[in-house]
Amino acid sequence: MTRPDSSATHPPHRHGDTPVTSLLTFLRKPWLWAFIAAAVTFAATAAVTQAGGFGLGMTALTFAAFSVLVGIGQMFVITLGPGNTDLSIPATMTLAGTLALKAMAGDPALIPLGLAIALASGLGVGVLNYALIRLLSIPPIIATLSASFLIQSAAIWSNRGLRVKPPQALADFATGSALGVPNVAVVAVVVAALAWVVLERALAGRRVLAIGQNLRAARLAGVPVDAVRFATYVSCAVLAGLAGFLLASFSGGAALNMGQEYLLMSIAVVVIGGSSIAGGNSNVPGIWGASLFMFLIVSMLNSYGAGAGVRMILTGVIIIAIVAAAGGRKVSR
Amino acid sequence: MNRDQLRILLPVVSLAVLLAAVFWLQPRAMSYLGLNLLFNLAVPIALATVAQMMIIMVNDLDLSIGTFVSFVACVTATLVQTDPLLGYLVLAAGIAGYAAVGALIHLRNLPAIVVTLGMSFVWGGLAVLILPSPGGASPEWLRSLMTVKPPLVPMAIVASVLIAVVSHLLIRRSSFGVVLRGVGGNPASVERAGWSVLKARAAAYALAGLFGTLSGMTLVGLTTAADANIALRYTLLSIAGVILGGGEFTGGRVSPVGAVIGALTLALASSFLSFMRLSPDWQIGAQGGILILVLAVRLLVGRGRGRRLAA
Amino acid sequence: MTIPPDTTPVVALENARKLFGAVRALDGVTLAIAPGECLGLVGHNGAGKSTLVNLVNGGLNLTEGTIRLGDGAPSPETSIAAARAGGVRCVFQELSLCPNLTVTENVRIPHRALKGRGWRGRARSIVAEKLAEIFPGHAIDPGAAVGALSIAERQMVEIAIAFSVFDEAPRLVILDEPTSSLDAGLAEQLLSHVRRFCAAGGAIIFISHMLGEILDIASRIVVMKDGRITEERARGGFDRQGLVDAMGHVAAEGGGAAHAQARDLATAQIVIETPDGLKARRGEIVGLAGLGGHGQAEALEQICLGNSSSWRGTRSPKVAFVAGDRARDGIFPVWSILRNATLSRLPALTRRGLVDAGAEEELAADWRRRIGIRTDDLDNPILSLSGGNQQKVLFARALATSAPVVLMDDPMRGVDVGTKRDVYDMIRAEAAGGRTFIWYSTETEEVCQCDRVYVFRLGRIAAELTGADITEENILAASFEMEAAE
Amino acid sequence: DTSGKSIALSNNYAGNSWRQAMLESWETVTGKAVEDGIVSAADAFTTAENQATEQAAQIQNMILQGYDAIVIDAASPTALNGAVKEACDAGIIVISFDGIVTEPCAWRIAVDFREMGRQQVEYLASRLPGGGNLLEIRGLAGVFVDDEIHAGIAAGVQEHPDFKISAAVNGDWAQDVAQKAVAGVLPSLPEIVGVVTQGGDGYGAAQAFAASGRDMPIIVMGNRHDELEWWKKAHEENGYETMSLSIAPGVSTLAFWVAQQVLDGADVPKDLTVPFLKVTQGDLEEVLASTQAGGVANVDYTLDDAKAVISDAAQ
Ligand SMILES: Nc1ncnc2c1ncn2[C@@H]1O[C@H](COP(=O)(O)OP(=O)(O)OP(=O)(O)O)[C@@H](O)[C@H]1O
Ligand SMILES: Nc1ncnc2c1ncn2[C@@H]1O[C@H](COP(=O)(O)OP(=O)(O)OP(=O)(O)O)[C@@H](O)[C@H]1O
Ligand SMILES: [Mg+2]
Ligand SMILES: [Mg+2]
Repeated sequence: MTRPDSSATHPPHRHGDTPVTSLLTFLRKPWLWAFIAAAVTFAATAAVTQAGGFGLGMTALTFAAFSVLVGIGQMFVITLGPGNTDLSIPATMTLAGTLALKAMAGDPALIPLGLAIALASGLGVGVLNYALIRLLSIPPIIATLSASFLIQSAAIWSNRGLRVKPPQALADFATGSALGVPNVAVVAVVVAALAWVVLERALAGRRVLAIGQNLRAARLAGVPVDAVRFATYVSCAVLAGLAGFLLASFSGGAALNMGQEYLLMSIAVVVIGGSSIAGGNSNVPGIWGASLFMFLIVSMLNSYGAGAGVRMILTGVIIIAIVAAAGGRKVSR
Repeated sequence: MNRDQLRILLPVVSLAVLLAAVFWLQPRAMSYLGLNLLFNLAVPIALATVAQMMIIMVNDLDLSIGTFVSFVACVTATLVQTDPLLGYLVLAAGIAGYAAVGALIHLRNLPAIVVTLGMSFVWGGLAVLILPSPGGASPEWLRSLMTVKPPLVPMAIVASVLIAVVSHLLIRRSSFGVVLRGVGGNPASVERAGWSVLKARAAAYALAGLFGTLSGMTLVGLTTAADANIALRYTLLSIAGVILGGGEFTGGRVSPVGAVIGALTLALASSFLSFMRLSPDWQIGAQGGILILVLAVRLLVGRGRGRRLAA
Repeated sequence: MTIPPDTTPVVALENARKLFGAVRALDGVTLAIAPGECLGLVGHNGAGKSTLVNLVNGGLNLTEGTIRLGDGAPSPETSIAAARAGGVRCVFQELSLCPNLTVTENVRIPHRALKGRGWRGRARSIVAEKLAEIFPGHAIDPGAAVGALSIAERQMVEIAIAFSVFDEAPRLVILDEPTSSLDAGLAEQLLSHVRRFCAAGGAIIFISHMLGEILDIASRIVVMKDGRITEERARGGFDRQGLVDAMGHVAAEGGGAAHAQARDLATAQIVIETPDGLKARRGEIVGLAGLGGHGQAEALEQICLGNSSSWRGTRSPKVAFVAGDRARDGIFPVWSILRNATLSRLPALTRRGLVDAGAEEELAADWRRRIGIRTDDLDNPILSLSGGNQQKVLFARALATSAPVVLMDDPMRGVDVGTKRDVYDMIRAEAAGGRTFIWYSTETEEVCQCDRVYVFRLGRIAAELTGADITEENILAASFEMEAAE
Repeated sequence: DTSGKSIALSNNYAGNSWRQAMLESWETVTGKAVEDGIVSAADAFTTAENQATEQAAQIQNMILQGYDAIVIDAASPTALNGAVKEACDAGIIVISFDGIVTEPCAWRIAVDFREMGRQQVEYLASRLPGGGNLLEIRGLAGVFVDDEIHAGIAAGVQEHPDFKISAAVNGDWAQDVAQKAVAGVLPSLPEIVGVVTQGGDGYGAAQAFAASGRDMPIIVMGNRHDELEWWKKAHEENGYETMSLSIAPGVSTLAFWVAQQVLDGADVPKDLTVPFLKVTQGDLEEVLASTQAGGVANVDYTLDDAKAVISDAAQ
């Protein structure tokens, strides 16, 4: 028993905080580190930009939006507790983008149909994932990995990799902005706000958090654990479908290798954002911070002319440093 | 039959069934040369799987083993070849790096998945720095070691058995391995008996680094050259191998022999698929399908232990 | 003091204090154990017995005071290694074997010297010998994985490992509730071994809630209360009642039993009926008794799972559950007290999917008052509460629901006497209002308050007792399948 | 006579339009060849992930399956050498194309990727005699094609010192990744006059430039349908001109015919080169018209094309 006991060292919270203690509580917010890191990289990049930081900021918001969408889904899955991770996000994005764009075939009138197809393919993937996990008791990591191979094949089979152009109106929406804020960022903010409400205010979010801390206790306390876990995997896949739909529209068509970088990205933004991989402790704002950071760190290193190798090493070191600084799970089970 | 025996019997049976199917589809595989061709690339995978098993043994998960093996391959194909002393020093430093990661994870109580995810970027970056474009060459002794033709039994089989036996002795038989597995089973009890769980975890990680290093070296011996992305796939492959081999993600329940068999099964599964001559569209999907199939069988049989809630 | 003047104590604690934050687990304990002595340690739940054990064996450091091992110097610091070198061995209250290792391999964990060629063979023969010596006629295969053994077998293994001799012989063996999962025959075998061990000059600290055992085996009895030693007498200094009084236990008042008999429930509607023959009527308090680990917890779990769905949540659940193994079955460690308390009631406080935060706070505040959760803020983390107060939160969680049946899995662990009374009253009042309670308890006096009792043995119902038949003797008899007790 | 011979295609990656077009060309051309009885079988195999180790195992399986020739688009020029050597030792003809292998016993149908890079700078120099700042979009780090094209570009810049590579980003040969990387680095860049690319990333770069509101530089394209279409539109709107170049996916069919020729006993030199497919302003309309919507500009090769390439190389 060499480690300090957590419950013993936890100072009781008092009312009437002094400014100092409220600052300290603020500093303990897990999402803070992600935003600090994003701000620092932003400043470092903006320092070498000609036009000041505005353009960079808008670009960062645009691309962070995609990471946010998949990151939120992944966050809910990870919140379900150790071992829960969805590795099928990239394949789902590809499938959703491919099917939707093929169905719309460039016709603006079919945009609602395309969106519906994208979301439905997400739904299908979610059902498949949870069926593998629950009915065949395959560990989630391997279940979603295996599913991703099947989904990838389905995407190849459906369109053989042809890039169908999105309807112009949709492409304009995806690349455009309203009042200076990129539309995709608006979508991601809305989704994030909804996710925040679900996580912090809704019964469903409370149940997800409970399962993540102690599945057994949650079941005994009357939480319908299967329904909640099912809904979580489905929402993650549906969000991936939405992200795939938007990304395909944004980049002028779905490609078979479209979502690949979101495999690790979706996990990284969740944990850098301050959610505990051990489950039961999540936050939505951190995902925005982490997504901005993950985009800006690459921009920064690119702007400073770092090669691929140095860039990767620094990215890795910084991820570890942030996680180590934010500290591990304070409360042990 | 008890659970432990089942745990090892199932992988053996699935390997045997798969092997029979392969022989049936492709009788030519039933020969010295055929077996070697079927299995020789499974040797580095088996080593990587054993490495992953060391981490799973202490209830962690390593997302960096694939990039680490790639890194080792790059070092082996370049530095070890041109400047052996420096090369081996770098390899030793890699193992020390693994131990340090284990210690960091324990000391700061960090989630292993995240730290090893970060490390996967680090190893990948180092690999790209060492070998920006594919190339290098295998040290001569390694090449001849990996292409040696022992009498009667092909190298791939000899090597697999050797890996299984050595890791079995180390993890299942030695008094040292017992403590390491104890950390996975009940860390509090190991700590209460006066062991340093910190050291034990670092040791498990160092062992993972060692087996990862061997994996990268044998890989270079087989392929004769390296590139920075050569073994990325090993990360997920090794996790699947451990699980196929009867290991569990938590509780220190791992089997080195099972892990090696799991790796061979995975290698054989993709051969089986190519002998089936599926349409290219569905070749990728079939790999997912076969993974599901093998795991489903394992868990259907394992159902017997009741429907208790997972704690 | 009973220490013979010329004998150096194996371990001596001087004014030992141990604080966990604000909790005084040990509050100035002075104690020495001499060779050949068998020290019986008794005290209520949370009295500090296990903490004392952990100090002696080096697992915890003293907050204040000193500890001395053998003829060493008194020191404020201690370590597991030092304690082991001093010949201190320990059998912990909660089993501490590695379930994934075999019996032989588990021997290796505490015995660091056990290595090199042939260690397995040595370990195997020594542990097999020890098992045969302590528990003649046992049927444990040293090659079996511990996870596959029954609780009693695991306890036997742990005891045998503690008494085994490898490098240095054990001089002091601490047994923390070693008989709680052994049947009478095995317990008697253990007691005889303890006698032999002490006769050969070994020292024992024997902790048990089974006072008969303590009175039988101990050469000296120490009573602890709230972290202090309140009384200490040599063998023969206590009789059973004296010991109970010294522990500060509410002696069985009989109020509960009277209450049980006063009610007639024969015509009440049956609300729970299981295939194993367990029945519960509306407004009834049903007790589950028997030795720990004989299937009571599993039966409760089955009832709970069978009467709730993992697919459909509901505002009006059929059953609510109060966990005894808090960490495993009850607590959500990241959450605040408030969230822990309201989880089961939450569906009823939800409008259009959103939780009504005001109503939630109100509910929690209400229960905090009713059940007396001692905290200054319900937003504090649940783990900042003492164990007993955590347990109250779990009670609040279950009682706050509208469930007609409440399942309780040994729920009084770590709950202090005063609160226990309050909870008993609350249960009675709720039962009078028509709620059904199914209550597994390890404390016989709690079981004796029930309207009907099922005694479990080896996973099955061994006896059903009602009314006046509910007595400690009858329960013990059914638990051990003996004719009549003592 | 090769009517009894069987040929296998070993492909390491199917995750982009180029590879899909390549597989499709293979299917159409070899399907007909099998029907015509020129060879007995021509099966295509693809691995799940873009990994040399997996492809090496695949080649070893092909040895076991008894193919007479193996046609390879390799994940790595060197990491398959072990498996390729084993195939040669088993008497199997090995032909590599696009991603070639360095093992001497194999044939190589190479695209001069270096030249591809160099010509991009050459073209820019012809359009922009005053030079200026260039943005380089690279492929996947650590892959052979990336390194070769990069080396060609570097050589080109050395020849034309008025140009300066002011930034290089990795686009991983994917539209969305390229778009993201370019968008991220643009704010920090001075005025960019030209973008040198590796194929599949031009459209993404154009999108990023358009979004930033900067002047559109000359972006060298990579023959993707969307790139050509964008180019055509820009040309119609404001006279935008550029060029486009890439290796035609149908090169797999050339490799097939070469394999057939080798099996037939023809004397084929080990090193063959295939010209890359270059699109200029002049033939943009024509190429665009013949390119499948969403696909890549492509050519299916015939036996005669193969014979021509062989005799060219023999001289
Ligand atoms: N790690 C800890 N952190 C905080 N408080 C603790 C800790 N361990 C013990 N305590 C508290 O110290 C007091 C003494 O606990 P201890 O386990 O010694 O009781 P015990 O006498 O062994 O009880 P039981 O009969 O239930 O085993 C209790 O109030 C308990 O809640
Ligand atoms: N991930 C990859 N790994 C190895 N080689 C690749 C990869 N991607 C493309 N190539 C190779 O690079 C060359 C150019 O193809 P390219 O990458 O441009 O297709 P693509 O641009 O990704 O297709 P699209 O963007 O239209 O889907 C070809 O030799 C192709 O085989
Ligand atoms: Mg107790
Ligand atoms: Mg205790």
